[in-house]
Amino acid sequence: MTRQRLISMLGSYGVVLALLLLVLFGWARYDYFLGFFNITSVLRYNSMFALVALGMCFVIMTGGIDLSVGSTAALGSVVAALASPQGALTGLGAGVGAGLCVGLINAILVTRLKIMPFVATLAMMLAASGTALLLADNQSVSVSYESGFTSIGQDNFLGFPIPAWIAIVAYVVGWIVLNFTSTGRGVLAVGGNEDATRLMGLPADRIKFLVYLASGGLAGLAGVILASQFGAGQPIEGVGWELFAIAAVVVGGTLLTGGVGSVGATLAGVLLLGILFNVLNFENGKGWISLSAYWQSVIRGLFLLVVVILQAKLSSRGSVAVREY
Amino acid sequence: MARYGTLIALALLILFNFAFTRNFATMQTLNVNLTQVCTIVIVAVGMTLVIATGGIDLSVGSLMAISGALAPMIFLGKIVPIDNVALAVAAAMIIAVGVAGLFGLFNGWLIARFRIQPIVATLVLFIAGRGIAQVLTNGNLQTFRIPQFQWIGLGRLFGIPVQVVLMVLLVIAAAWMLKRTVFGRQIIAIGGNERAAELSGIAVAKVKLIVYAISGFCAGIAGLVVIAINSSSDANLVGMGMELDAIAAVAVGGTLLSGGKATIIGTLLGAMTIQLVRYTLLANGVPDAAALVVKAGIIVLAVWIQQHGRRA
Amino acid sequence: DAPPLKKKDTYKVGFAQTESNNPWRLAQTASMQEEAKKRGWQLVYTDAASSAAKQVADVNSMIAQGVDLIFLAPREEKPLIPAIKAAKNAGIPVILLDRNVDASLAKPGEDYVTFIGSNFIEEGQRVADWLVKNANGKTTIIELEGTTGSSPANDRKKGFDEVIAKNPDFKIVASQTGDFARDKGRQVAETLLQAHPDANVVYAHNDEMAMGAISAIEAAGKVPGKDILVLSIDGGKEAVQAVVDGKIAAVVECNPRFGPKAFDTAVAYAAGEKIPDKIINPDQFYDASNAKDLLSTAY
Amino acid sequence: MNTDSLLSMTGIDKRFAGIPALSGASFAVGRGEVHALIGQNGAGKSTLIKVLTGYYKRDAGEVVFDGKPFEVSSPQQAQASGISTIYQEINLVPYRSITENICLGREARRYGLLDWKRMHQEAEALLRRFKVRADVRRPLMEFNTATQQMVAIARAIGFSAKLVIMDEPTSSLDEREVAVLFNVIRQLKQEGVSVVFVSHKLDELYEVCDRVTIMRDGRTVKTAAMNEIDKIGLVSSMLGRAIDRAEGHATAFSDRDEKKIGEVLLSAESLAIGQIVQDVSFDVRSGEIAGFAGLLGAGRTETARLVFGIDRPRAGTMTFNGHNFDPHKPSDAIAAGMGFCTEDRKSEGIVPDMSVAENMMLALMPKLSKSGVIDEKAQRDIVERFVRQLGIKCSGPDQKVRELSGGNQQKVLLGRWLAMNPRLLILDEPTRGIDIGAKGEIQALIKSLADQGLAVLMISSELEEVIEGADRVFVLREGISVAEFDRDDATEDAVMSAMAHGSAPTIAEAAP
Ligand SMILES: Nc1ncnc2c1ncn2[C@@H]1O[C@H](COP(=O)(O)OP(=O)(O)OP(=O)(O)O)[C@@H](O)[C@H]1O
Ligand SMILES: Nc1ncnc2c1ncn2[C@@H]1O[C@H](COP(=O)(O)OP(=O)(O)OP(=O)(O)O)[C@@H](O)[C@H]1O
Ligand SMILES: [Mg+2]
Ligand SMILES: [Mg+2]
Repeated sequence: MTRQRLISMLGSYGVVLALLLLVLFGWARYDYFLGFFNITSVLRYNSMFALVALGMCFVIMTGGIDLSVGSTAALGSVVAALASPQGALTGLGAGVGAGLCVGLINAILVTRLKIMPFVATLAMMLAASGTALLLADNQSVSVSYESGFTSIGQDNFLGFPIPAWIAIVAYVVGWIVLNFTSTGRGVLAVGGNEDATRLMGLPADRIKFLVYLASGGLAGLAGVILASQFGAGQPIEGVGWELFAIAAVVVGGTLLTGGVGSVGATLAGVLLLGILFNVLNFENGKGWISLSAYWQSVIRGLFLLVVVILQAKLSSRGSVAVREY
Repeated sequence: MARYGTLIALALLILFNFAFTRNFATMQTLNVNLTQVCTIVIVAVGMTLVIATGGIDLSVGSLMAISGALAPMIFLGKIVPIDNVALAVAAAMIIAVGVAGLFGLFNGWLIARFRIQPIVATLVLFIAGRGIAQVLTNGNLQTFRIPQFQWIGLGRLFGIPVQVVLMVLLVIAAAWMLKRTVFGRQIIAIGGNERAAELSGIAVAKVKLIVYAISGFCAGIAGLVVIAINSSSDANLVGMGMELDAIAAVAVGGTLLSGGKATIIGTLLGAMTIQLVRYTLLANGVPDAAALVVKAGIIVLAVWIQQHGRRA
Repeated sequence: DAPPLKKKDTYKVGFAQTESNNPWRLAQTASMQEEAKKRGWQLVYTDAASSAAKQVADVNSMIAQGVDLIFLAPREEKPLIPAIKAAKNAGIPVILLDRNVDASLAKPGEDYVTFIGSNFIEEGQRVADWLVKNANGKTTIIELEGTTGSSPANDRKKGFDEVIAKNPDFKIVASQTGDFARDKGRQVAETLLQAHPDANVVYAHNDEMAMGAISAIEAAGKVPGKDILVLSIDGGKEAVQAVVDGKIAAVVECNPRFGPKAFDTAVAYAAGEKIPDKIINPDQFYDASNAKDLLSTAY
Repeated sequence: MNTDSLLSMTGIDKRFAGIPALSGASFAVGRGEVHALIGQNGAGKSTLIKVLTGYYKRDAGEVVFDGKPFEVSSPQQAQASGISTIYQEINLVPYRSITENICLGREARRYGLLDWKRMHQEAEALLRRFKVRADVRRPLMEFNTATQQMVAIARAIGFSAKLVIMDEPTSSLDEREVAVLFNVIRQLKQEGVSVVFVSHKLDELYEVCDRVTIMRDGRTVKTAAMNEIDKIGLVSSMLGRAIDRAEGHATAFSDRDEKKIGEVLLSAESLAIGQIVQDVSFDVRSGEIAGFAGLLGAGRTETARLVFGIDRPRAGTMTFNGHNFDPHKPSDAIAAGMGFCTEDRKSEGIVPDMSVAENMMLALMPKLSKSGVIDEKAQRDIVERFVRQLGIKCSGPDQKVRELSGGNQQKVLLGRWLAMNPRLLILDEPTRGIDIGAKGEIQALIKSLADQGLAVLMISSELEEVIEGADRVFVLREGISVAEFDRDDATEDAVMSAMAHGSAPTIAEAAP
């Protein structure tokens, strides 16, 4: 039993361990890797993915999937940029609002029309992207620099990038919701056995509804950061974000079939994948080998392979890691 | 009833086009649409089988790129020079499709042996597969003029484009296999209840291996067709986004993504619907951005009609 | 002013490429790498995989590694501004290649050293100008656009459409995206030719789509060059060969060989020379009159 | 008994795809009474319950609960109005902890957030009422079926409800646990809570129930006080015909002809796996029914899984038909001539979306095909034969198995293995959740199969079934085979004491 527990602990903390190893490797091998500039710029950039992955994590815990997050972020960035002349908060609200709209439609498609999440969100991926292009007239949309909107993405608070703060707050809230509210436990229950959850008298549809809504809102928030960090709403950004988010969630040990998941490990998964990119860039700078982008994708694929195989091995020996309180 | 949802959508689209699209009622229109839908259908046939077992295959686009990158390398003699053109082309086709099939087998191995969830297992090759194709060719375009090879993309059999014949054969074979053979029924049983299937003596791992290999094999064929038509192979772009097109075709065709149920004919109809939507939007000059929104709406509508029909 | 560059024998420079998914980008990267090797400079190369946001992160990682100078091929006009500003703050000069950034947000000589490249709008104009002169009654145009939302697609459309709008004889009957890709370009062209049987000009935003359009035209039983004029931009060897063969009527070159010019500029800058705000590559124009002679010089 | 009515349902209709599952059913429950609901498989008991709790929408009829018209559209609302339900299939969330499974939906809160400490205490307290000791923080899937069933019951009791509905709660409990449950039911009754109790084990009804309602073909055919109707009366109303059953027998396993028993077919020596099976030895002869008796969790199912090649033993040997037998996977065992009806129909047996015919042919299919192509006609013939022989109630071989009632699903699974014409059939709880009519048929069938030379290994938690049915009984206790009884020695007392203490006479004699 203790051995089994140990292995199942390794399964859930394996990603944290891998993250530490990767950071250690980078620190030992490259100058400036753990420099303040690099740390803040990695965090600033990856905060967008962290937000999207958080939403994805909740969706996946209910046994669903949200392929629309990337386009939703793009749409959010365009809407936020268009609204930014009215003030930073208006821009923020508009971007998040656009994300919530997409989330709302996803939620209705999945819970009311009973369309499979994969298909529903695939359709919304197209629709959100089309809407973003239409609103932006096929071009990047400048944000207003006067309204202070760009502070959201570009400034620091207590010496730390504001986007990183936003992500941290989102994860703390996410963690509390998951572990200390009935809705959060309901999310896991729905993913574990939807029919049973319904028969147990829990509002399964409402839970799923909320989850898609939240995912949309978080993607919209990521879009706001995208617009303000780069000074423009970008209708063609966000391609492949959904797969990055899914990979991060899975690397974090959340089962795609739903019912089991961890917010903290998802964050670790995001950082792991994000820092891997950074390490590859630094490796290129070493001048030892010049990794072409092609080799980089092969390496990223192999890395994912190793992580998921390790995780499969761990979880087949221990039972599924279930957090206890 | 389930099947009629797609049929109705298809019929409505055709009617719309007769009324509003210029120059629609011609053989050439049929020709254009059939040749364009071929690759999606070929890939979607494999995808239908995978989905029937309760899985999914995101790697098909990358496998198309690998097969599309390998074949020209072989028949252009970049690996080993082969003098006889026919021999070179034959070797190229067999090896390219075979390698794609092997990669599919690899997907199946990850899924059956390690019990990795299909979406993640195939995500590995989705990412790495295109990289492999790019590394093979160094990302360079390969252009060629080899009529013997391009026959599969440009040639005709009894006046019908070869690729269309290929597609029809694959569809018939797969539909028959699913309905009439032990293997087909085992696929459905695994998707319906894997443990029950295993306890009934079905070699679940083996069936999955084969199914993913078939999916890779189909992707390999599709990759060859694409490069044959274009007389060039671009590892960066061949099969880009194909996984989503194929999955959409399967879903619109009425196969449940949760597995345990499959219709190949439905998939054919689903792919045709999506193709015709694309044609309609293009031919009527709908701006690309708006076209995305319309396409989304039609996918949702078709799937919704499907499910409504099923419940009634 | 833009940060200075110390005079040294050899440098560690960064090259932030936007993507590597088309022959043009590959040629550009190869040219940069070749030049770095020739001079014995160390080149830190990154690939943003078509994402402006990732490109900013890439530039930041170059800054973190302390490169001497950054060559940046900005994917988009606006989103790359923060990267340029960050480099400036870190005291690293930036030279822009092939695409410019928004002039109202960052200024040459101040935020970055200079821009070396082509002018996409002008490329579109040159194609249109040629067509207006050589149309011979072929005035019904199908336009194959590049990737929706990308700046070369927007600019090549803008330059071309503006000239055509001034010539009322000409008419663009359809304009749809072919994603800069041969296969997509072919499929879109097939559809548009079918819906517009009267069309007799196809203008493609790059060579790849033009080659796809040629296949489509042939599949529709028409003769490219005779029934339908094909116009293109980029001017790679395959396209110039097609001009020689009479399949493409005219193509504007957009030369990806940036290496020598880029590195020369960096050396000149280190030497304290005055660098102009914009260095425009002289681009060839190929049509039947000169293609054969120039074929060997095409990239 | 309190005759003041708590619940009354009248004229309830419910159709599935046009086929009526309920037609004009009515049902009334008084305050503080324990009311039995019985009927054959597919009579509509579960459907009636699901209509009441709003899981299905009724097509017609009226429901009055607690004096008011009752209109709910979801189990959630039903629960909020005071109806707590334990559904037939255990409907819990396996990945989540016991605490969550018990407390979901009425969580304890502190400062608006979940108070885990208090929830754990509450879950432990509730389970203690059922004499279950378990780490409530562990995920439910780590516990056996009986514990899971107890958790489901504890959950339902935990809501302070006016009416608790239990759909076959005892089918996976052993007698000790059933006794505990009955105590709880009596307590509930004293607190004024009404209980609806569904079970196929008629003896149980007399222990706790006040009244009984009998359903047949979607109608309620009779309601009576429990003490005014005898077992024969119950059964004949259920079946809708008079019955005659050999007196003195509780099962249909009468009169086995022992002369037909042949050679040893399967023998197992000291099998072991994990902690669950420590040392199990037994043998089965052709033409013989060998029974496994034991308390829940004694390791019977695990042993059967070893024999069938689902798990690999860590120790022990087996021979089958005189040869060494070491199956790596189920198909090895099937090839050798075995069949295995698992105890968990839903997750290990049926393929719900496939038809009756396809389900039945799942194992046989490869044999009946010509180079991989299915011989449809031959299959149809076989299916039709078994549908008839087993009396499977379905609209035809093409009906989806998911639409059949539990008992009929079980028959389809039996058909799956019988069609293989096996030499050894392992039956794990073959009559669990099966109505008395069908149960008798299945038992008779098992007997006739053995008479034809089939070896049967039967696991059953119903003592009568093992004792009357088996030619030899092996008793397992905590993963060890502690006793073996011949037909004549296998008395209820002897087997029970072996199950409980492992001090079977044979072993006691051998011990110093
Ligand atoms: N979801 C469904 N779809 C179609 N038919 C159904 C469905 N659920 C139940 N039925 C049918 O309704 C009838 C009543 O089934 P029900 O499950 O209520 O029986 P039951 O009395 O509970 O039987 P058992 O004792 O086997 O549990 C059966 O004929 C069954 O086939
Ligand atoms: N997945 C599991 N995880 C942990 N323990 C398990 C698991 N499955 C079974 N067990 C334990 O193994 C023991 C033996 O189980 P088994 O199912 O073999 O008993 P059984 O005698 O067949 O009883 P039953 O009548 O319930 O089938 C049980 O006590 C149970 O707690
Ligand atoms: Mg029932
Ligand atoms: Mg058991």
